[in-house]
Amino acid sequence: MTPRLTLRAITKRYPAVIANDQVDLTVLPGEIHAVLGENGAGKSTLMKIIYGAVKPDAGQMCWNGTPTTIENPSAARQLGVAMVFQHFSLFDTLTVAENIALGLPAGTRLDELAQRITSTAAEYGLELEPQRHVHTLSVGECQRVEIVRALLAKPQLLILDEPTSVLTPQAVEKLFGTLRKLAAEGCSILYISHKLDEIRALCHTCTVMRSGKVTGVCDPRRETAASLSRMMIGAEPPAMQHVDRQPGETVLSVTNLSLAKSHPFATQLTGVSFEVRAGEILGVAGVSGNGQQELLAALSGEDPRAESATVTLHGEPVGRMNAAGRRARGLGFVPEERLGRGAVPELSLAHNILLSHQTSATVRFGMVRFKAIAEIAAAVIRRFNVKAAGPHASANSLSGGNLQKYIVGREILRAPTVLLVAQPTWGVDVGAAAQIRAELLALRDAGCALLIISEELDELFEISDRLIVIAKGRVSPSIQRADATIDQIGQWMSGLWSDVDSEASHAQA
Amino acid sequence: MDALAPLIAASINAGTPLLLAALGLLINEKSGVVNLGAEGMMLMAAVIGFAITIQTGSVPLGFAAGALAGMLLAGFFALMTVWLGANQYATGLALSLFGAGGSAYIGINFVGQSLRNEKSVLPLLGDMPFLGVALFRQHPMVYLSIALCGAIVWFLYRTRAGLILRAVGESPSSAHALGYNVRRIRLSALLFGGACCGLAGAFLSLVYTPLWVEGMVAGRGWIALALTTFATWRPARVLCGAYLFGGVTILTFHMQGLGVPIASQLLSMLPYVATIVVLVLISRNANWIRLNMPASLGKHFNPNQ
Amino acid sequence: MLKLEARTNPSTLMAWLSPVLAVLLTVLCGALLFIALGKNPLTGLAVFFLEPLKDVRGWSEVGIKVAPLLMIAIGLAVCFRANVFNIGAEGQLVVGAITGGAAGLYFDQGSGGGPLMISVVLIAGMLGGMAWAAITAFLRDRFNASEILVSLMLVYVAQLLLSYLVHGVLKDPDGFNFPQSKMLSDGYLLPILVPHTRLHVGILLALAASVLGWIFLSKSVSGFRLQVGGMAPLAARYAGFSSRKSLWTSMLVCGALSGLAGVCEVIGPIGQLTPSVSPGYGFAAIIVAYVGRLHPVGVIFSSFIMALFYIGGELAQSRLGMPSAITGVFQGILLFALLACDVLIRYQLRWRK
Amino acid sequence: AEPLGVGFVYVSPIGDAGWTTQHDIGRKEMEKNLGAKVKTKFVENVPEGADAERVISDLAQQGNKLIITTSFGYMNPTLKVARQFPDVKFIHLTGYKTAANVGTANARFYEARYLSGILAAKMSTTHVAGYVAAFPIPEVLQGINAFTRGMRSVDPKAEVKVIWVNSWFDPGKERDATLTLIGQGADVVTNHTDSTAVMQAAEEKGKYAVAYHSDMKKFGPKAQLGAVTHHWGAYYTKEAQAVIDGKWKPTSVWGGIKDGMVKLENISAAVPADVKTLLAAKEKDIVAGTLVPFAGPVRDNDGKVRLEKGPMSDEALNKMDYYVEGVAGKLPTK
Ligand SMILES: Nc1ncnc2c1ncn2[C@@H]1O[C@H](COP(=O)(O)OP(=O)(O)OP(=O)(O)O)[C@@H](O)[C@H]1O
Ligand SMILES: Nc1ncnc2c1ncn2[C@@H]1O[C@H](COP(=O)(O)OP(=O)(O)OP(=O)(O)O)[C@@H](O)[C@H]1O
Ligand SMILES: [Mg+2]
Ligand SMILES: [Mg+2]
Repeated sequence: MTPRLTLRAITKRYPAVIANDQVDLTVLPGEIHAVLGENGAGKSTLMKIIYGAVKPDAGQMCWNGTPTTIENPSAARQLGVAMVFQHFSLFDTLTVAENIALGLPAGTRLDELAQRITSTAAEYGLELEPQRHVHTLSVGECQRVEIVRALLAKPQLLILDEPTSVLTPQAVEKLFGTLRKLAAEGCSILYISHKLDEIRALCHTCTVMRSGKVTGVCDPRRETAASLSRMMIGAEPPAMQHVDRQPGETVLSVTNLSLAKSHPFATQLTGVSFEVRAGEILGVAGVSGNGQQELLAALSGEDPRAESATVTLHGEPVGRMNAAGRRARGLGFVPEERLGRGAVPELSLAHNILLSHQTSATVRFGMVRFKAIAEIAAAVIRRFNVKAAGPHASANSLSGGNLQKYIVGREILRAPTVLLVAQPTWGVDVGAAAQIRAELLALRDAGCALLIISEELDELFEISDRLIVIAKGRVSPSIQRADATIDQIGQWMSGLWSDVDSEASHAQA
Repeated sequence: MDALAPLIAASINAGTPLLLAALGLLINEKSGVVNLGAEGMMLMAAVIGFAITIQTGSVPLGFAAGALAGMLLAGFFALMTVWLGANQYATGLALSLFGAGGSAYIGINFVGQSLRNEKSVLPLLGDMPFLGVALFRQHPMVYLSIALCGAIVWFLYRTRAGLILRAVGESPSSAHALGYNVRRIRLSALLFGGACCGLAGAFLSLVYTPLWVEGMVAGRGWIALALTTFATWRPARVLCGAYLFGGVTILTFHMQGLGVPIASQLLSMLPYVATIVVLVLISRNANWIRLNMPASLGKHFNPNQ
Repeated sequence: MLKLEARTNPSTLMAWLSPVLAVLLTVLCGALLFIALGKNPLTGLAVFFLEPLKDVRGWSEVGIKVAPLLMIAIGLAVCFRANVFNIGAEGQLVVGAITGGAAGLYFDQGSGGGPLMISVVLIAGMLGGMAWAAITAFLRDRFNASEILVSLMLVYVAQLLLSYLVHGVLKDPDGFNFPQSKMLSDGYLLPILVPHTRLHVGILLALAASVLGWIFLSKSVSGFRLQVGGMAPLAARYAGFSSRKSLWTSMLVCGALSGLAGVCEVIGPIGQLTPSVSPGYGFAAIIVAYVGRLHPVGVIFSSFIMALFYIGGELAQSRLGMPSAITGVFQGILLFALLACDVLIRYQLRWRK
Repeated sequence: AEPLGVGFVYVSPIGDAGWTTQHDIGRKEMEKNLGAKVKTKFVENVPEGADAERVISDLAQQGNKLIITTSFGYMNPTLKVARQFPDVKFIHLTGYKTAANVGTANARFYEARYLSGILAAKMSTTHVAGYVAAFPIPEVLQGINAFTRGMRSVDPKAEVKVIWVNSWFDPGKERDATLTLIGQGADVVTNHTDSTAVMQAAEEKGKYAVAYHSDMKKFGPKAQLGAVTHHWGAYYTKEAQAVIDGKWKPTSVWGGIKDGMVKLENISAAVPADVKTLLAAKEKDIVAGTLVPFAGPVRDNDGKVRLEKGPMSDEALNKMDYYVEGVAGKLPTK
């Protein structure tokens, strides 16, 4: 059988890294082919090269047996390559139909298109309303738009870059059904992920990448998680030590917090209640875009619009207090965006200390004590093994993982009594992720109350003591991690929890 | 009634340069680029259009030269901001300051010269009793600008190119990922905007005054920028806004002629104060702005990152 | 072929070198301009850049121009660093001139005055500038109205207001209805620094403002907060720095300094309120602020360059018969040259086949 | 001997019509009259304000012994520089302050305005004239009032509408103002501003206009009825000669038609002969002093009597701050 796509020795260099180093890849017709690799391994870069969005520095590409160079995405689409990006390429203020039209060849007629959308969507079980504006859709629906857009192009090769990170486990199952149907019709699928069990459940072939290089090609159905992991990171996943502790008294409590949208694309919070106790980690699961951002902003004080009494810190109502005020009362916060929110890119690491350390040690008579902040920065760098040129290196000179360690370290060094963490290990390599999780656990053991929001269920199951789920701006009752199953949490993630459960939680509290 | 028709005619005439410029800026901004250099482009186009017309005696050539001058400056602006990533606001300001200085310099030999203002009356329509005076005795450019407004409505909401333009302004990174050349689209939008500002400037020096005077654009470029916000980036509202502002300007004179006892300086403040008031009324609702404003407005996009 | 290549890290060297390059480039363009006008470029440049500095009087005249430019540019540096695009400093200057001048006229009974009264007048000017800036800040804060457009519209309003007042209540009663106020008496005029010149203490105020501005921006926490708000608004929110506060602080600082510049013109070289008090210092100071890298010490140099452009342009007109618009051209070219040179901070030039 | 250096400071570019143009014509005439005895220098477009002082003193420092500053805003700067250069003579135009080495000069524009009012009234069919004016200062008000009195002297029904544009030179506004006035029924317009926009607008609309400062036939071949102009060559020659002779004294000259400083000239061919004759007769009366534009009774447009009888004193003229009967509306700034 002629392979649908063959890549030979593809190389792509960026100023600081070789993203793809002599990569070979073969995809057969009708094959679901996984590309596995940890963050930064070069998966997305490779896919963008296939799709013509990035030009390789070297290497050849064959399409259905003929050597080809793909100049740009529209050339790729003409060949029959379709791609669903890791970060959606949708336009919020346009309608679903317009969004889809933009991904189809010129000359597509909008009026007929609506018809085609509805029929294709129905065929693959992906319901969509063509006239709705994208900003009114949930994340899962957005992904459907992306997939339908790809399908309408009648692709011979469909590339999906980490499609499941925004889906509930149940929705993942449904997606897999669609993909299997497509593959059965002869469409090749390139499926990018770093989740081992997904790949083992779905894919026929798997190419594993590590720091830009291919480290193995295998049939995932015949491999174990451990063997795949070895190919992926050169080691088995580090095991976490999680010892149960008896939590202390409630430190942060949220009672019936409701918050209107601050902008049209935001999620409204409705009747959110939970509490976090000293010495425990409360994990918040949920598909992204279900109110995590808004909840965090209301808790951290970035959004001080909440009713004062709905958020209390050590018993004190703080709903209307800004971030600095709450910080002074023991709150710490690690946001998910590191550059631009957790740190100012252009400023030095030392100056970035000042974002959260404004104490008599760092500020005197309204003047900054430069020596003091440099010392704190140096301490963070030392204790958390941050790879940086020193306290005077600018924040944007650090790699993502190192900056994450720096920010987490900066917050931990303040010895907070409550720490909010969003996506603690996003885009961080396995070693660093393990280190960060260990530090968070140590903080818990020291009696801090932690609230961790993550889209990675595995991670939450690993480090949380209790779990809650956020969906459509509401929060589920909490459940002890030991009592929770992936299935149940998955169900909750689509907003389906019964009132019985919540009454149970009241009884428990 | 007799006084009303000329008042309407004058308002339309005064609104036309605003309309032309604001339509161009609207297309700019739909692609996600703010060009604060509108005032400078208009000044340069005004002087160059005037110079060419004085030399050649041809008004259309003057308009063409003005549009070309605007495009040239806009092209330079595009190079700086779209390709080299310079701050759009700073570059636009530089363009405005440069246009002010440069046009004064070029215009030295043209100060005090003047053109004949050609009367233009539409056949038949122009002789209608009231409407004839009010609407149909304008310079052809006035009708052209209205047609342009219609064309832009059609372009933006009925054509694929318009859809792509809106998409680029909304999310350049998504558009790039779908294979659209964001830089080239922004360049075309900027060039179009430059041409429109050029026509507006040339209209001022060739039709409106018709003279060249240093600084003769007198803040109209800035008002045009405000108009795009005022219109929440909709062409039809730009049209209304432009005529409204033209009307306010003319009204201040009209009130004086009628002997309204308000100091003329205070009356002259009206168009500027009106701009502020309207800006406040429109911007007050942040959600409204956010839903209508091209989301990438003012932000640099680098396709290689 | 010469090619631009992105640098991995922005070059610090170029960040400092770029303003110098920009000035040199402007001088080069100037020389070309002189050639285009059929003048000897060397004589032209000498008249433009050396003639103003050939004696004490020349230096003092440059100093007179440096004072307002420097004051305003510091205010603008604070604004721009906070990402507040206040481009209406000219209006704040005019209103400062009005309130300061009006205070002077009110207290001035033909005699008296002295340091205390002068301070009162200066403060009145600063308050006027602040009030005018506060309108923009308020509309931005409360109604989200673009400060760029509002502040600019207010320039036109301020100028008309000044015209209204000097034709009305502030008109010299013995001035045959001409639109200007009476002359302020000597006790209300800024003391002269160098005898037989017009150089007044305004320049010292400006230098003091630049030192204070430097301490504020580089040393104080408030300055830090303000700049974080400008560089990364989300980070400022994260840290709990109020963006409203930086909006208000920066606008009021800039208003006060622009107002000060205005009143210093009135009780300095002009000595009375006239329908026009500034040849566009508020706009020129935008260029000064950028060329000075938005740094309170950097703007000392750039305001000097800009003042030189003004006087040089005037001399080029009277000595060589050059058009007076040349000053504006030089100003525009300088800012463009700076923006172009700034590209080299992020890119490098490479020779490629 | 060395030629006398004469420096001129102009407020706007010279251009080819307008206030500065007329002064530059005067400068050239002086040069022609005195030949090698003088050497002139001018700086144009000098802003009124702090910068004027430097320009004036720079001219003085360069050795010019007579300096003529041609705008009201230069008054105080001129006096300040004059104090520093006691051996340099200064003439300031349109101001009122003098000093040992500072003289002043101005022209009685209103005399020619009065004549142009008669001309306008004779040619108007609507009895309404429009007047585009810059700022409500006495000089401008004298013009408006004289024009109105001129009109009323031959047409008691005549009315003058005024629009202030708040600028000496803003063609856009001047044009809009003119169109507004025409829209409001004026069929003759005139202006006290500096551009040709009013004339052009009148030409375009097929109405009449009286030019000011310079002849503007080129801009309104059909529209221009005549031009109220001012002339400085003879005066400048006389003053320069006095400096050369060492006989210069600071004087305050306020010359009118008699002195040749103002004229109503270039009367259009469209004007009937009898009107031309009438104008010539009136002009003769003014020269003879038998006709004074502001002679009692002068009533303002509120009906208040401002002057019972006899000619108005120069002081009262210089303080004029009202509209006379026949001008529509209220003078706003009060
Ligand atoms: N435009 C770019 N400029 C510089 N470096 C880049 C660029 N794009 C990617 N890189 C770098 O190339 C490497 C590979 O990135 P890539 O996005 O392909 O990784 P990935 O395997 O998709 O990771 P993830 O799982 O996080 O999506 C990373 O180190 C990344 O920082
Ligand atoms: N888009 C980009 N443009 C320019 N430089 C980049 C880009 N992305 C990453 N870099 C640089 O490449 C280097 C590697 O960054 P990256 O975030 O990919 O690290 P990484 O290999 O993923 O490491 P870590 O696991 O710590 O995140 C850093 O110095 C970073 O500044
Ligand atoms: Mg990474
Ligand atoms: Mg990726």
